[in-house]
Amino acid sequence: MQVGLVHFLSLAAILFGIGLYGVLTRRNAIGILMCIELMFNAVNINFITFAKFITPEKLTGQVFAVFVIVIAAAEATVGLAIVILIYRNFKDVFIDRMNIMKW
Amino acid sequence: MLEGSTAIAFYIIAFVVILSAIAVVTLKNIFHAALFLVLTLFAVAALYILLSAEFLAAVQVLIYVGAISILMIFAVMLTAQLTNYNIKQTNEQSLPALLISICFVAVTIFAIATNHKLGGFPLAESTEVAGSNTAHLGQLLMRDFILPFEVVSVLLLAALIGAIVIAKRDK
Amino acid sequence: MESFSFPILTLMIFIPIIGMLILAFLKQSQLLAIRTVSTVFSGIPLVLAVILLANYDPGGGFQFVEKVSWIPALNIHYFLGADGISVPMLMLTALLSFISIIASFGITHRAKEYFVFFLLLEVGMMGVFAALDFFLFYVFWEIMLVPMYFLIGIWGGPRKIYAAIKFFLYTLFGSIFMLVGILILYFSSVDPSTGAHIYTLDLTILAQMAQNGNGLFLREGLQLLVWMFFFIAFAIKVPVWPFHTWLPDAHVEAPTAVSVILAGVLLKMGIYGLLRISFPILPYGTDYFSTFLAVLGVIGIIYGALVSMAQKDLKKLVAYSSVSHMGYCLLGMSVFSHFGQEFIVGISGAMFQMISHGLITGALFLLVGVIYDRAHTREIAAFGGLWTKVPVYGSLMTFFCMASLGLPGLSGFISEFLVFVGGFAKYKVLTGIAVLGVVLTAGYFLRMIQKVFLGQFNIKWSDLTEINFREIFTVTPLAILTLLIGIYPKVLSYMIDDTLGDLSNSIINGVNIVKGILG
Amino acid sequence: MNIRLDLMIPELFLFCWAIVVLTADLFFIKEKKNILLYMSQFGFLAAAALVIFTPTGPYEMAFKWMFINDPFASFFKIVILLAGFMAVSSSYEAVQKSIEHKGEFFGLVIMSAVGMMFLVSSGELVSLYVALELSTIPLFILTAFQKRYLKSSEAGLKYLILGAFSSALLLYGISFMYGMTGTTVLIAGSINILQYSNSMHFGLVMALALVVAGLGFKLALVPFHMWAPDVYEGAPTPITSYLSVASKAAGLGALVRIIYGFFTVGTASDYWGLLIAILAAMAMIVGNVAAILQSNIKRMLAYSSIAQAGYILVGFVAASQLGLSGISIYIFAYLFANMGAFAVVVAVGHKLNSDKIEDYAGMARRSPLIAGSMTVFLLSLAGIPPTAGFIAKYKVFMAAIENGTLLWLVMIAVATTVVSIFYYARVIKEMFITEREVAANPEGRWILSSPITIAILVGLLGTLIIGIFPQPFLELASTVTQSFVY
Repeated sequence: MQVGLVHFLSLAAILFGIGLYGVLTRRNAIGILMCIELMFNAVNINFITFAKFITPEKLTGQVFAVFVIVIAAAEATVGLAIVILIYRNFKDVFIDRMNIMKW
Repeated sequence: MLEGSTAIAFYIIAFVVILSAIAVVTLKNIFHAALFLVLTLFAVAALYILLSAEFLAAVQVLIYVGAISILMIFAVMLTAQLTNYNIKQTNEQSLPALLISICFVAVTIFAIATNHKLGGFPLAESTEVAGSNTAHLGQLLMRDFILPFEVVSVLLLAALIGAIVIAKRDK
Repeated sequence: MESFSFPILTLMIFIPIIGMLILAFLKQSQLLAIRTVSTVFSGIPLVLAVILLANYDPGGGFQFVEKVSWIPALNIHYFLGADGISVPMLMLTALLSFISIIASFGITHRAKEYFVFFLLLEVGMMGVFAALDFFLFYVFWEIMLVPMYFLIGIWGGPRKIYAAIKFFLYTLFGSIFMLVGILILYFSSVDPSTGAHIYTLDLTILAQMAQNGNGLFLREGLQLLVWMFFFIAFAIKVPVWPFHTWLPDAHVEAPTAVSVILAGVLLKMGIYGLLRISFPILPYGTDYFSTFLAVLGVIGIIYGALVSMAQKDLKKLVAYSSVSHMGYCLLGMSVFSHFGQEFIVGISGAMFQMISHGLITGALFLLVGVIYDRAHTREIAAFGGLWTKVPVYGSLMTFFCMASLGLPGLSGFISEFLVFVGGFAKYKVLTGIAVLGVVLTAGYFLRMIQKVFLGQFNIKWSDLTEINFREIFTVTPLAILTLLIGIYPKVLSYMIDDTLGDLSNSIINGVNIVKGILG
Repeated sequence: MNIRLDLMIPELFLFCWAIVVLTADLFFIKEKKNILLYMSQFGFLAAAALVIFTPTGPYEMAFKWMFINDPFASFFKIVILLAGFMAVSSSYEAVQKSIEHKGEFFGLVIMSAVGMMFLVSSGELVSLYVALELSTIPLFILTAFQKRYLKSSEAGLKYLILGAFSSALLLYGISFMYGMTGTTVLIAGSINILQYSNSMHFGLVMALALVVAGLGFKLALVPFHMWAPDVYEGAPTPITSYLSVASKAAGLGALVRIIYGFFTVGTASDYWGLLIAILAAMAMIVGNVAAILQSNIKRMLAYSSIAQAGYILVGFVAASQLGLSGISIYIFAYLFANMGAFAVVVAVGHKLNSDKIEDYAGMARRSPLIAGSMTVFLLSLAGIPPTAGFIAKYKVFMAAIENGTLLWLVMIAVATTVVSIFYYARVIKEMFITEREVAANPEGRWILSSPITIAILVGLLGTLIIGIFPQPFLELASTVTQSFVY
């Protein structure tokens, strides 16, 4: 039993796909943010896999993953701040209105 | 290539990642979904260890599990009275969304596999990560990637200011 | 080229802008000042046009040339010049603009804006007739759209907004095709003598290139495509049937003076564009489509005349008669073949028709405006026996109707005669049908005169006042010129004959070369 | 490694200036906070001046490929800074009325501009991504800045979610770009690909699709545009204008860097031309048709800017010197016209408390300056001479026709231009032709604050000067593209 590049990348693709499904179907803003975090994780798996299999001597992919994590944290913070603002001022988290697939 | 017990570990972790991720996107109770998100993130951290990225695994646990998910759970609980079980958490487009996602995954995996077969990924001869990878990473961040590092610090400052202004209760 | 150091064309084009600026500082209520300023600043171009005419040398090719590099990055020049085709048009534009300004003294609602837009319109019109760079031509062509949109939209009749936007969209639709054609031309242009790519939009160089047939300028199919692009733009402006549907709406809704400009100048731009651009630059395409042009022209003549007959509204009648009359221009121009002399006859017929239609129809619109101001209706059936009441008005109206239907001795006759002589050499059947149009024209004009001025006097109009001095003043110059050209056509033909001769030669060369190369 | 901090002086200055503005906020009492606006105006102008004096060239790099100060970057920086200047200038009324935290407002606008400046300068994926996020995260916050308006908060959240989602797509694509080349430097990557040019590059095409989708969301290209009207409507109007110009310009800069820098070799270059051409056609059609249906002027301008992005992409597809300089001049023209139009929307919105197009009725009487300027801006957006928009459209169409195979795209562009006249003319009609008096505004003439008047006048002058004397701007635009080789 061997596990190589393609296995990791496929796992990342599946995770990304699951996140995509969630973004398209969730109606709660927080729920969508959680699904987006799944997608970011898929991206990071990709980066770290490539860092190991393509450039083990340089680790650029790992550096990239660090930045992605930090920025994901910043985005989540701002997003939740807005959610809280909306909840406090308007008593609502847009369960009905946050709908990505609304064209 | 990973072989033997690490390969088995990969499959177990992959199984956990996929199942818990599916739980995150499908569970009706948003609080439970958030808990499964934590599980997914832990599993991904384990995956990082398999990929000899110990530092990243630690970062994953500290920032993702420790900060982001907790923040999410906090927000979920704060708005809990609105997120009761009677409200539907998904829209009516789950079927097209499912199709889109499955197509996306299929195409992506096909492209990856084909690309790999045709030699599109310039694989390194050895997958042994050189030296102590945490120290190496630190050097990279502080030397080659100092500019994005500084830009990210500006970004964090902006996000901080913004989050405070937005979430602050005005008189 | 004769050197004429004084930048007369630039002044003619841009002097109205000074008027606009002065107007901008006047108050809406200072009607007298507004009128004076606009009269003066449309009068100066008229004076300049007379000077232009006096200094014009018929055999001298392009004169009064001004060429300054404008956008070197795109090889575009500020390039003005006038030849036998543009000088009469500039004269006509200056005259009709001046007359229209005077005829607009009745406008009191938002008068300041009205005259600002009118002067801007004059800038665009003058520019189109003087530009010798295609880019510049296009810029002026488009500049006219905006003031025209406002003039119809603000001061028009009940359906003004519909008419204004319809005019805008139609014309823009055409001109944007022209833009694509311009760009294709730009990339196809080569040096006339060496055949190397030069990327120019200089109309004189482009024409020369076509005449030399250098490097088979524009591949055959592309030339036809570009020709169609230009044709759509010009045909909408003319308007050629079936692109004419904007015209009745615009004419009926527009205020009197705007109708005058529309009929007298704007419609001519289409014909002018064909003569200035399509014919010399795309001779092969013109030859290829000449029968098509003739057929559309004849359809226009007959269709316009028939629809005119059915009109109950005086202004609509005149508007549709324009469609019919512009058909003569097309027919005259389409005599496009190796018979050199007939071509010149036909095309000078078209030139004559442009000028005389501008004079006559302009005057007719003014006169329709005169009666509308008094009666507040334009319905033909509402009048009757007006001759006894307003004899001066009646005789002026009759005079111009006679001119329009081609009474010998007046300018309309000359132009139609030339068109038929030229046309008969190539299209015997079509010209025969077109002659029928003259009969129809006579029919609807005579019927109109009979219904309005003769017969039982409608006592409803017993306090109708006679045409006043200002109104007579506006139509008199038009009447004199109509008569002058009718009696002594050489006043016009001496200006245009040489230019048309050159044009004809160059086109025949161009066609023969292309045909020779294509086998 | 050569660290040329002198190349980054404008960015460093602007960041410090953001801190200065944030700090100054503490020292001014509520009534004096207008000073912050003037300070921000100064900051943008000073930074623009610094950009002009900073050495530029294809190899003027600091931190290797992470910061390239080529003429292309300088040009986009000028655009971004001018857009920032005009957005700040037009925010006077909005800030007075509905913005609580003024220092943070201006500070975040400036920081976002810093991010955009880094974005257009980066030739490396890590710095590109980080800069992209620095430019957008402050915008999420700024969109939600009118805390008392539900629409604003809703728009902020929607923008954030779409922004994060598109970042994920973009990053996924970037990860494959990295995986296939082993480097995050764009130029080095494209060289590495050449070594494997015998393969079919499935991964490359997939990466391309993901990157285009990710950036497509940021640029509001059809079909990734559905967030734009809601966000444009909900955001404070000055921020809307900033979004529609600065962030679009910066995103476009990033798209040019990635596509022209990376995807120019191998089989991928065969695909992106058609892909982007289709995106351009869809943007022009959908944007223009949807704009007709709008009754809110902000939404109308949102759809109009979706369409404008389509016209810019026409120049992009041409993939030539002419095309790139066409893009540059188009952005410049779009900057003045769109910022000007939004400044007018701010002014009118402030006076009438309405963004409805029908409430523009009779504007010509109330303020000839506003009505006349708005007319010029709209005509420029529609591409009628003698405005900047005409020169820009001319240049872009020119590039596409030179290409030879894009006549179909030009015909679509031309046809949709005619459609666009329909809705632009509707606003002009309301302002000039409709004579219904609006009771909400009994006062006769309007007097505007000086900053917003400056914004409108800058827009007006820019639009007319580029329209009538385009030569220097065309020269500038052609120097911009010299660092790209085809």
